[in-house]
Amino acid sequence: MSVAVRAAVALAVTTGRLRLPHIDYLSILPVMVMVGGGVVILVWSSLLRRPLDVAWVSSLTVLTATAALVLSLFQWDSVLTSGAHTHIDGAVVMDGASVLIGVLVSSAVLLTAMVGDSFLKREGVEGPELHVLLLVSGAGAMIMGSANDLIVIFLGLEILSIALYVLAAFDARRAKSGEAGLKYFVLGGFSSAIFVYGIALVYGATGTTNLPEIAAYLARNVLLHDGLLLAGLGLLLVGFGFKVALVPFHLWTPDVYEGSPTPVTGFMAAVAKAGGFIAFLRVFASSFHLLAPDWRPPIWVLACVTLLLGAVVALWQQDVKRMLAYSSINHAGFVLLGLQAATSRGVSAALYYLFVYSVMVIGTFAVVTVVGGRGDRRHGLEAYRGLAARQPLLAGALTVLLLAQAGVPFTTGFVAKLEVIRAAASAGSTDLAVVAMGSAAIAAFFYLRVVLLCYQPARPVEGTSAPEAPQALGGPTLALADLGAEPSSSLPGSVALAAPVPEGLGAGQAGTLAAVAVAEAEAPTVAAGGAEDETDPLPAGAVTTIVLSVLFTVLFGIWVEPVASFAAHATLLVRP
Amino acid sequence: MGALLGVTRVDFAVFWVCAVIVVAGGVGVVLSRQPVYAALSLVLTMFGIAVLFVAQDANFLAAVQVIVYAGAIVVLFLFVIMFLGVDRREDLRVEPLRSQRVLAPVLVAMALAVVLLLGATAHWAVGAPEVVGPARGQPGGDVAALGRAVFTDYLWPFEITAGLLIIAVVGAVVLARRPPRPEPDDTPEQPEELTQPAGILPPSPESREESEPSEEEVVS
Amino acid sequence: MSVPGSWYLALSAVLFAMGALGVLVRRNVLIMFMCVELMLNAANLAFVTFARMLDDIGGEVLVFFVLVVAAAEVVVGLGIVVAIYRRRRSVVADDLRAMRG
Amino acid sequence: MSQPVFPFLTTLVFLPVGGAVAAMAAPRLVQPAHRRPVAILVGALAMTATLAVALAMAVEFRVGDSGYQFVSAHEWIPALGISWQLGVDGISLFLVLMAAVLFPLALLGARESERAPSYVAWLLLLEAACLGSFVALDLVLFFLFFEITLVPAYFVIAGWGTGRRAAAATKFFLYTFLGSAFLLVGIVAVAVIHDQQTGRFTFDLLALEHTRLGLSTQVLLFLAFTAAFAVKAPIFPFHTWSPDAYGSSPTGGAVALAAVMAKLGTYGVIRFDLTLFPRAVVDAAPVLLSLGVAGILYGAIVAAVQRDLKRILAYSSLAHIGFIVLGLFALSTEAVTGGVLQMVNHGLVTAALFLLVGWVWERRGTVDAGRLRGLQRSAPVLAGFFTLAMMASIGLPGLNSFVGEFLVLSGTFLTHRWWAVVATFGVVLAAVYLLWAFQRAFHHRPTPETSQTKDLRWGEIAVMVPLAGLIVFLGVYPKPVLDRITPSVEALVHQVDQATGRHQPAVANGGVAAVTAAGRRTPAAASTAGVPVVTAAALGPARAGGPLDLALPPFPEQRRLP
Repeated sequence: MSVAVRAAVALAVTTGRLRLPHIDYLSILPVMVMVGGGVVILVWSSLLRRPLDVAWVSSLTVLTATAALVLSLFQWDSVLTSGAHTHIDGAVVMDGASVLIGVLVSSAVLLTAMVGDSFLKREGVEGPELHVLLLVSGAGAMIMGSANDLIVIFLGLEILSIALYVLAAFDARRAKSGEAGLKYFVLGGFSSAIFVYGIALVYGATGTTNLPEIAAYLARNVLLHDGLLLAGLGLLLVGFGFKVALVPFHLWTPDVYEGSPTPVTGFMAAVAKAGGFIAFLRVFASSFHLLAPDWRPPIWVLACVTLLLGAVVALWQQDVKRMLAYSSINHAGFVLLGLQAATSRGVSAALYYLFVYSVMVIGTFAVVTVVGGRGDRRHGLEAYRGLAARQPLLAGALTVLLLAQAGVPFTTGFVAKLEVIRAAASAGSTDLAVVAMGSAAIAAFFYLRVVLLCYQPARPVEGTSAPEAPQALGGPTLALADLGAEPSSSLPGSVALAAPVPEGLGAGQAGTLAAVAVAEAEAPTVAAGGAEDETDPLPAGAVTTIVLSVLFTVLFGIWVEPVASFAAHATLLVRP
Repeated sequence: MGALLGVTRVDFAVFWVCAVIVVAGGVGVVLSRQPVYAALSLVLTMFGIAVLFVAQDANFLAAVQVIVYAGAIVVLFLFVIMFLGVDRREDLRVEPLRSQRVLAPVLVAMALAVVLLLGATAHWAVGAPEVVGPARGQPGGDVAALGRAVFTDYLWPFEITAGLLIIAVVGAVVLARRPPRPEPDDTPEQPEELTQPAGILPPSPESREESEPSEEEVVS
Repeated sequence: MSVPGSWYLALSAVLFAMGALGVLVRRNVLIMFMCVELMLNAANLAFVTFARMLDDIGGEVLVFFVLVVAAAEVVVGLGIVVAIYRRRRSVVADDLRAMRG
Repeated sequence: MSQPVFPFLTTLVFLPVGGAVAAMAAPRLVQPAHRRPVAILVGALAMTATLAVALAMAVEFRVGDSGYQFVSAHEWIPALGISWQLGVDGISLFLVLMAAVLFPLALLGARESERAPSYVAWLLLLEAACLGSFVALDLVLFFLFFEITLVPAYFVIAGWGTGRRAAAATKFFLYTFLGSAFLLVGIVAVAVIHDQQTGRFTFDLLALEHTRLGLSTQVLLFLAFTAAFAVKAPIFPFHTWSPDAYGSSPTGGAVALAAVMAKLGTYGVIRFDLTLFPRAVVDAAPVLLSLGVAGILYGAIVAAVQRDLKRILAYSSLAHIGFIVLGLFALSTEAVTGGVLQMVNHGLVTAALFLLVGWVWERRGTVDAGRLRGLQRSAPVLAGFFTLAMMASIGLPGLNSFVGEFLVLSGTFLTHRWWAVVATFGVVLAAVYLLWAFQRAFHHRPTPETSQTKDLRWGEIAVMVPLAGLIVFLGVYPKPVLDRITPSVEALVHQVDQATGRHQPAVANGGVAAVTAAGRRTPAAASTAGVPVVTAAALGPARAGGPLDLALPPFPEQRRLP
């Protein structure tokens, strides 16, 4: 990247005609670090004769993500001291929202990388691709977060989405994974095309794709014929609707969530949603703020159906990943509440929601990853029966995370729901707030169903053997073959990873948290190992993620100020 | 009639000819039963659009359009079609999602009508020139203008396309990689694979190619 | 007088609608991809037309980016198709019955 | 605040929590053989200390003050308007006392032998959560305690219960939690509306009661709140979890569940529904009264055909809760006072009955009334206590329930005559099914197994004596209790009247004017009122203290008939 820039500089110097934009590197450094880290890992592993060890790849990824996280915090400092500003000829904006997305995405990559490590070790997959794709798609989300131009949003969206198509199809051994990738790709490409056509129409109507310039144009001119602009806006809305899975455009979500490898699903739910929504917020709440009377009613309708359908359909899902997919649709409805308010308070509430949701959803899917077992297949509700007896730590974490998703007080989930509802109510959308609260009450049912299942005693012997019979009969030879191929890969691996993870986290508090995590991880490993021979020992990477997300969810649910004030300051969207 | 449509002038004639080509190509893509025909129709559309680009003084883009689309993308499509041997016909009449098939054209037609109506009545109100960036028609032709824009106003988007290309390469590598082990056990979920031993253990490409025709016969 | 921009835009809209129709109606994944390409091309045509109407090079630059995106998408999309085809001998979307939307 | 410095309420909440930690930790220091006694000892000590604090608080409690006392208010999460706000008034005082009395008795009366440390710890946590619910004045804080009660209750049923305990515990948890989901929604909605009106976002009950709510909003919110309370209590159509849960609980759990936790629901109605949504309460009163009456009759009829003593008690509980509901929604001072008193009475009586039945189960392994024949012969002391508690449950004059039921019925008669008339049949039916069950289990010639049954041990008698003493005491001399309950209730009913423009019949409206002159419901007002409160309150209790000489009132001038 910088090579090209330098070449351009050289060209400018020789010709003297090219006026290069000034580049403030701090504003794009997190993105560069993420992409650069990915490229380094890729190059390194391709130079080696044997595949690079997964532990190395994950450690490097964690390191890269941490670096990006720290850089984002530096950006935060800069924003607080000198306010929001744009860079590189107005293509990049550095404001509270973009910093928040930077922090969100780098933490999401960090957390997912550790889950991915456990996943790859368990499945016996080698190679750095999963982590590289995580890094680059994370960079795409960051680009979206800091985009100040429709075309940059589009490119960031594509970087994010194309990487996610590949990640969804990553698990070559499960047919569902490939289908998930394909389905995601077809509908993603379709929505991208719609989105780009929307950009074209907006460009035609306003003469620019730069967000503040669009806003300035709308502020200065009264459009007598705004049909073109509204058509473009509608197409943008549909495009965003696909990306963040709003209800009429959500059809891909359950299948893709179910089929994708579980750690990827968590990442998708967190980052794709966050990236999509930040651009959504920026375009609608900032650039087209003046058109709010035009776009608020359709978004009201979308929010209504999204909230209700997401909550209701989730009730009769038998697969936990599908259930969480519908729950994510419901959550998207809540975020939409903040957007529909079209106030800075609403934007702040939506950003806060995205932030805490991404942490808890990654933690939830980390638990699902562990419970899914080798082959990533045990996702039926029955797999959760008696989890508390088998793995108390896991069940406890799942309880906390699901209750947080349900919005129980003293978790971040409650604060998030409360904030969006307050924002909606203060913006006059009281009816929508009522719908949202009703949907939250409905949604509590299905979260609770899983939680209770965890605490039910396992079925008596004849009962338990029935659902697991296919595995027991169909897979003994395969299981033996697996053991033969890699003698006891999982247990030493988990111990080995315990060392690099705390290093990667670096900063003081995070280090102690990770230490706690590892310590907690070891204890049940010993306990659970002897009790039930079919249960795998808890993988350290996933457990670290789970513990971190639980701690975050509970700690900042009680000690609300830090994250809430972060989000409250994160509304400095650049306005004309 | 001819005067009304403006065919008396060359550029009008070019537009109409290209429009017919483009639409015909589009119809071919949407309706043809064999992917090969669809791909060839796609080429037709691409060419038509390239000519329309030329007609609007975007010469460089026209060249890129032909090179990238016709030269790379469609060829890739054709390559995959040939590689997979999926030139078997799709029966358009058998439609499991009937509601969707009925609904989709209606919706699309409505959307189209709305857009065209907008065009007819609202005169495609376009943005004021005050906002626009560097004008076209600068010294050095549109190549130079494009180059200048890419390195000044659009520097950041241009740079991040690098990320896009990295993704494409890594993605292709990941997807092309052979599964590390034979699929463990999706078999209980997909009984149809039980009848296809070849599907569980991917053989070498040669044996795969050989086994294909027989399977096609079985399917059809 | 040259051809009015609105004619081009109408053509682009028609093309876009045909592409969307194709994606919704066809079941063959490859053809669905091609229909997405049609939609992207419609957008390109609109960009170029607007660039001419506004006398702004920006519109043409955007076409450039859309081309890159289209290329990257096709590579990955066809990669997924090939990967799936290795497991299954069908690329008709409805044959993918393991999951129902 | 001129309140005593000692933070009684915070101590009340945290003492059992500390006890729970100690009960888990202390047994680890001793040999395995001694763990159980140590755990029970630690638990009993903690509960006794809690009881001592509660008693001290009751002694300090200023009679005649209708507002909240011993308020401890601290900022907790200012960003969300959540505060640590505790307070007690005449309504909650005796519920706190009842809980503090019953928990140690439940622990000592039913000592579980398996995994005693965790059992004791769960019970202590349950006590903390129940006490917290009774004293919380912040809605989110209340919700927190209200929900936390579920966790220990779930684990106590699932871990130490009998029969299909897992299914029963799950059913109990699901039902109550689902009700609570609506409660949470309602709480948030009230706070948001208050925020819109005043710009201050808070969950403080004292602030929220001044929120202006439209009638339809009130009704919706009332339904949301009442859904949770109705399931918890349980009020008639929402009771389906309770027979299973009570039947499958261990004895201590059943006491906690039926005697204390059930009151959380009725307490929630009086504390939150009546305070926040007076108009909706008045409008919905006929419906709720009907549900109460239906519960009385249904519980009585179903209890009559049960053979399992525990299930009989479960359904009889349903009937008694029906009486409480009747009292609360009749909205006359008489009836509401009776309802509050009846909450306490029902707690004491039910606890005694469940303990006795639990002891029978311990001795015989069955509580099937048909198989127990002739228990009286072999266990006369047990039978004696059972007779007393049963008579109290029936409502025999001179025992505690009579006072409560009489107040409820007479108070209801003033405002909702026909409901009172129908409910009176419930009293008769209660006599029928309880006497019938008693006859089947205790009379007749003893079977061979029955004649082996041992009578109560001294320890068990020691547990029963305080309960029996309270039952008799409250039946004979309820004045001290009514003195403290009535001012708060009068003020509350007056508040409802003011908000709705309704007037309760004059005869039930005794000293209300005097009390309100002294100021009401804000601790600040109450404390500034100081001495005058006592004189004002002297009027009310003097009349309400002697319910027996209440003649039937003249025909009320304004009444709410269907």
